[in-house]
Amino acid sequence: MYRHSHCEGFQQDPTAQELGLAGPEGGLGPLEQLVAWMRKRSLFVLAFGTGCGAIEMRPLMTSRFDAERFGIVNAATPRQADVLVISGYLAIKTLKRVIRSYEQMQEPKYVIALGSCTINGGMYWDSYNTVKQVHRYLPVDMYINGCMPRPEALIEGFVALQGRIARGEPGGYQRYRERIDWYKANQRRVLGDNMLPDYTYDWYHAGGIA
Amino acid sequence: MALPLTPIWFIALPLLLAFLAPLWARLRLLLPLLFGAQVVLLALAAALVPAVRQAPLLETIVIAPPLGIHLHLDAVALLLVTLFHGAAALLALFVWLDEGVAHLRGPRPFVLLLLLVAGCDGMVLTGDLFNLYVFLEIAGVTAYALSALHRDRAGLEAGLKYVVIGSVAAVFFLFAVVLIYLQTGQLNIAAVAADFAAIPAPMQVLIGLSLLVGLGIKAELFPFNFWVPDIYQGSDPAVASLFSGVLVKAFLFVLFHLAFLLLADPRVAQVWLMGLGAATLLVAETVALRQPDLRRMLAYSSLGQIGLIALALGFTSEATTAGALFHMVNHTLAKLLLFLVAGLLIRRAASARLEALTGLGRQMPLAAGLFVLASLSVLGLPPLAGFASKLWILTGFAEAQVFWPIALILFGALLEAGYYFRWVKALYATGDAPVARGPAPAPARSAYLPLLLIAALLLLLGAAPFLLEADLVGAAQALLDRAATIEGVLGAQP
Amino acid sequence: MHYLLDIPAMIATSYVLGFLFYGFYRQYNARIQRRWGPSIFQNLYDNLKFLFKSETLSHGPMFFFGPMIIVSGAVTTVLFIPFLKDSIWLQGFSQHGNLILIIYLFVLGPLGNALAVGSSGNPFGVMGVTRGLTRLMGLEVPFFLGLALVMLQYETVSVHAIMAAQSSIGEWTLVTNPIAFLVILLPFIASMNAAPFDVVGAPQEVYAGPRVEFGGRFLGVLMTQNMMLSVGKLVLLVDLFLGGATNLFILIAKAFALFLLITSISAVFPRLKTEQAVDFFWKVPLGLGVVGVVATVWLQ
Amino acid sequence: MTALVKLLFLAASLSPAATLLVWDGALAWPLFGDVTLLFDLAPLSAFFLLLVALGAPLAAIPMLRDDAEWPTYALYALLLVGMQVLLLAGDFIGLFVGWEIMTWSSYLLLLRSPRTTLATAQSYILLNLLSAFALLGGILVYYSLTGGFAIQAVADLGPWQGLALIGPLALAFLIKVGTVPLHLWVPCSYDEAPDTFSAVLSALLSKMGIYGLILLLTLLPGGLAGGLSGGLGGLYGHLLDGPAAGYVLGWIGVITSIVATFKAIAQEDMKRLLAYSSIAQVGYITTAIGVGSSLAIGGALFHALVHTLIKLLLFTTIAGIVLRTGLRSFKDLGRLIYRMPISFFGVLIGIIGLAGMPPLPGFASKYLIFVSLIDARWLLLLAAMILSSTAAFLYCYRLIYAPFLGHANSPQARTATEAPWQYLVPEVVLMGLLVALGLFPGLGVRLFVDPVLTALGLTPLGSPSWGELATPYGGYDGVVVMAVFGGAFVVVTSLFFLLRGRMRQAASPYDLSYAGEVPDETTPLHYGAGMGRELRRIPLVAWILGHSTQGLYAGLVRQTQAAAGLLAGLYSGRPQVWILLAVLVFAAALTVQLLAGGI
Repeated sequence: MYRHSHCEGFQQDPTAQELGLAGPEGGLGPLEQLVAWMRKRSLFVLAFGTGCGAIEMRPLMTSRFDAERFGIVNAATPRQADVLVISGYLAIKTLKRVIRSYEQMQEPKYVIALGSCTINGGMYWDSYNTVKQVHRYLPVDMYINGCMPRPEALIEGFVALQGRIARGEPGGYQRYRERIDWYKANQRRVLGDNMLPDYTYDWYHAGGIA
Repeated sequence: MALPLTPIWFIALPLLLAFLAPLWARLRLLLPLLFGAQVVLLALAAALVPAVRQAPLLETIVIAPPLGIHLHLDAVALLLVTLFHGAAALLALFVWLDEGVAHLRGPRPFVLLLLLVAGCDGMVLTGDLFNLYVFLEIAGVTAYALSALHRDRAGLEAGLKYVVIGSVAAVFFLFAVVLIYLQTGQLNIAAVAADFAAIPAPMQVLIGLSLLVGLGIKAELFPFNFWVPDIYQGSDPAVASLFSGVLVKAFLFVLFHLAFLLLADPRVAQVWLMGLGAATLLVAETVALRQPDLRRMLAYSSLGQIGLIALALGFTSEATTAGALFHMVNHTLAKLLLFLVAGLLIRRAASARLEALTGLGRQMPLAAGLFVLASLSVLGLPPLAGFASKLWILTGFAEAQVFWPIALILFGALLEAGYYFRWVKALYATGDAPVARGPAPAPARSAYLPLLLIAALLLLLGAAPFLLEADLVGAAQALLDRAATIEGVLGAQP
Repeated sequence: MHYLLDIPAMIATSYVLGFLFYGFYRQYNARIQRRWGPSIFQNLYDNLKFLFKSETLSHGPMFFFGPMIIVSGAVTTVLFIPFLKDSIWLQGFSQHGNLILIIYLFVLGPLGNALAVGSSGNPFGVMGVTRGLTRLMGLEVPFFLGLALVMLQYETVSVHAIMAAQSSIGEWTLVTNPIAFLVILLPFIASMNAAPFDVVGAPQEVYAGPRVEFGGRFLGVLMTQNMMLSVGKLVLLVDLFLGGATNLFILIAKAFALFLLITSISAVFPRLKTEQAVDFFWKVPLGLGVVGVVATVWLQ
Repeated sequence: MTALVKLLFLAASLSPAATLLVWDGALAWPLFGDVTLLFDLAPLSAFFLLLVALGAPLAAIPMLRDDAEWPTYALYALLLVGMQVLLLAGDFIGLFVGWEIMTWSSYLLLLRSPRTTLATAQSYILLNLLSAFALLGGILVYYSLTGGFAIQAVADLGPWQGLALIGPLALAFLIKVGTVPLHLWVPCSYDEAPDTFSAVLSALLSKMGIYGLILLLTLLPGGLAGGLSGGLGGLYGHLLDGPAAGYVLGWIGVITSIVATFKAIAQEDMKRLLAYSSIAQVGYITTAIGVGSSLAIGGALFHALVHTLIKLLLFTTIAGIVLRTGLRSFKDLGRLIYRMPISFFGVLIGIIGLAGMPPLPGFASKYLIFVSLIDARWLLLLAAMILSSTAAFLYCYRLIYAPFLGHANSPQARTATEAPWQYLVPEVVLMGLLVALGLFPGLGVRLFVDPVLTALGLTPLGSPSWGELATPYGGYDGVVVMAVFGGAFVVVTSLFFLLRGRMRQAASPYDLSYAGEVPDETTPLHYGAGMGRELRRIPLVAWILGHSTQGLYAGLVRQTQAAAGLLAGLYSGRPQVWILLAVLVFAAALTVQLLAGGI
């Protein structure tokens, strides 16, 4: 008989949600504002086609919805990307690659998780092999729910993200840096000895924090 | 009593010493005497130089007319005699200093060596066809015995083969002599030459051809030189060096001497001699490319050089002839060195095969170095003597605007490089350890003395060929100037 | 003193023109694809965004110096190209240079960057570099041949002299020696790294090629030099074929016309494989060049 | 004892410099007849003697390191003697003597290496001797034409006489230069020679062929003085603005460089790649000599100088790598930049010069050659040369990437240490020379090139200032280029640091963006081996790489061997055959003679 406690993801860990970082005091200076505006106006997306949600990225980029209007374009490698889009359900096998790609992105960097599966496993709610709550392993900035979310929804999500960027609200990457131990613990719990190397972990602990 | 300095000593002294061999053997004086005699004769030759520069020396010992011994020492003969005795002296010194060649240190080889040199001297010096035949036989017989000196299967086989082919050659030669005597009633070469033209043409052709075949066999020209490799391979390298350095030169000289003297117009012989020379050169150099046996390779190489010399002599221009004579000298020295070094190497490796000699150069650096030096000289690479003489020959051809021999000679040299450097590479090869060495120890340091002497001579002659220039040109003139020779001899006859 | 004003002016001109042209290029493509496309300043935004990234990963000293070298190369190139005709402004050091030098300076920077790519140790980057060098090998031959036709026509390798020789439209090289222009046109597109010859940085195939490891400010730097160098190349062609420009507006107009031509060609053709591109250059433009040589040199 | 030997060796290696400085007056050494060796120092030979004087000691210092026994030293000294004799010779015999001494001493040096195979040694010595004998043949033709050996322009020369004179000499020098298809001996010998000696082979010996080619031009009617009417132009008229005969030479050179360049790209062995690249570089020089104008000869001389320095630098550095790692193949090395930084800079400077990139002098010489080709209106040649000099970037990049960058592919490469000082000293000196020459091409022209040009009767290039290289077509200023680039570099770097944000060092060489995967030691990340494979898909390149001259030479050897075997059959050990043959020949000859005699 199947029991919830065996199913990864249902052990609620409130700290992940509670944790929020304070924004910069007294708003942004003029240069910060300019820079923030630039960042808002140009988002390079590393679309990680983890699941069926990948299908929604194509119309987003192509003529019909033309995300390039908002300065949203595809990037080839994580080194050049600003936004990591986790498109759809995330298998544990894929999780490692996703984390690796995220850690290779250069800050500031943001994570958009689309589809219900990334929120609670969706139709895979009882799968032994699907990550239920992505934010336990990666600092998700924006969830876009729906199965599938239409491109309009995606655009809305992106615009919302742009708003946060423009307001200078702290991005998930800061949280990731602050709580690296917790994230790594979670990752290690599911990945086990298939864990990825500790480059970022060591870097943060070597005082890489700005 | 003061002995007169006459050419007769060149023949008499070796004979005398040879007949008293048992005495020397008892006194343990063999080797010193073998060396000393050659040195003395060398000195004698040197002493005769000024006189010969004036006019050729004539010596006649009448036994019973018309039989007698006519000795005719002109510049070219003196040059060759000097060469022979020089080579023989170096060889004797080597035999003396190197204990390795035991079978060359007894009384028998003592006699044979002396007789061989005496025979060669005689061939060069004599002015009489019959004496020529006699000396030819002396030299020949001693050569057979020498090649069989090595009492092993190869040596005996070589000796036997040598006897067979040598006697055939002698027959041809004798046939020619007899014909000449029947036709002219003369035996004195000059006299024969004077009225050779009177002989009917077909008879001239017959005589000429039989002479050509007879001496061609002895002088190792192409269609008649198939015996050479076997003999050189079978006999001891030291002896082979004497064959290639002295004996062949003597026969070659005789051939061309007769050709130039008998024929009023050398062009008749030119096509034959140059053709034979060219063929010898090409064939020998080509065949040598694949020889796995050091001695055979050297044999073919010396064939090639003989061909080159014949080619140059046959051209009958002064420059080429002088160059050819010079090349005779250089080739004698180089081949002496090569064969003696080869003897050392072979003794060390207990084999003459290429693979057996692989990497030997690292163990016997001096010997290998001398081998390389001599090879360079044979190839005619500066600054060694071989280059000077080859250059002389080539310039001679270029002056005459004749270019096919130049191309031929250069091509031959290229082929020659093809196999010589194959051996050099083998000597210095590394990697696989060479096959089992013979028990023979490394030769005594002193044994290298004569070899170094030869090397020094090669370098000297290469750097300063002008030292010999006067003598060589004189010799070339003496060889070519038919009228002067005839006139000189006949004018001086009783 | 003069230099102190002139040099920044040249660099600024090339940069501004660069992002404006590329912004136009993206809009133009978008319109061809029935999209709105980004704003014309999009390239400026992207560039500044990258320049202000708060984190940049480096793979060691050589990796760091590569982008520096490539930008220095771009700046040097721009400074050796005379922007204006018979004017003392926007000349840089072009009196001390010449056409052949400029052609070599074009590739100086990329080669320096190739070292950085290699030292990053990412095989995809090196693959991209190899493709780039192969493409260079293909395009240089007809490109240089076309320029050689021009040099021979004016019997000089000095850009100034070539510019000065074309005073009126009738004397433009484009008119007097059209075949040379045709010869260099396609290789020029390739040297601008535009479609259909842009296989070097193929994103999905070799993972963005040479730029695979460059992120953050390095990428910004690379974009900067790319824009400046493109403008430099355009200006050089204007100087050589369109008779140069006496003031900035004419320069912009001519360069823009040239750019329009190039973008129109590159917007409608699919991408070629490396060896296809090289083979193409050695057949079509080079063949045309040979024809040109025979026509203009041998038959005179 | 050994110290003394090494000291003597160093002294010997300085002998060319001494000769260059103190030689004055002519020396005559009679051989025989009218053959006399004349030794004199003409400006042309002085230039090449300068190359030897520069190269000899720099190549000698690394030889001190490897415990080479005295024969190597002696042979090297002999080689230097040969080159000096060759260069000082005022007559052809002296030239030939030097040539031959050089040939066989270098051959014996080649044998000192344990890697030399029989095929290599034979191809080296046979082709070089072929060259030497062709030279001798040409000399004899010259002798029969002029009646002397002194090197001077022939008064009047018919086209056929010209061919008979030029043919053999050109063959000789082209073999030495190693042009296709006579280049068989170059790659294998450069590759298998002792590592410290390859530098000498490539840098100095090949230059002797160049010297010969230029000397050849001066032989022709009017020498080079007559401009187009002189030199090769005097022989078969003109094509466009250049000599028609030179056009052929030019194409020989360019085809050589193209073929060699593509072969170089395909090599797996560092030294072999360098060997092919030096064939290609010398090909440029050959082309320039074919043009024969003042610009071209200037460019050829300048390129000869630059190539000497570059190849000394590169071969020495590679020798250092081989010494430290014992590996010579691209796929085995990698990431040595952190282990051998100085060597890295050596190779870097070397390849920048090799690629002809400004501001190093490689560009100056190529610039002169290009301009001379435009001046001669030989644009097709120019395009072909551009092809090879652009393709050269590929092997240059490979030469620096595969050993120094990327990932270490073998334990030796992971643990290597910097080369010993005997290697580093020459490298540093050469780097300095190259940079200086790149800064001041005008000075180089003024010091080294112009004297030769004036002596050859050509108009000197001249140079307004040290830094400026001036041609009738315009020039450039090395100092300005270097200054602008350096300034830009400094400014850009400092600006970069002014930007906000952190630099983050990659934690490990394997911290790569690799499609989300995590590569490690076992992942094949080093692209050094496969680099340039896709070139094979280009038809022309595939054709070039698919063909080789080895088959031709192998066939030649096979045929000769077969002939040898056939003739050896005659020398059977059976006396009866001998006698039979003798008698048969006798009879045959007799009948022939009698029939011919018509009796």
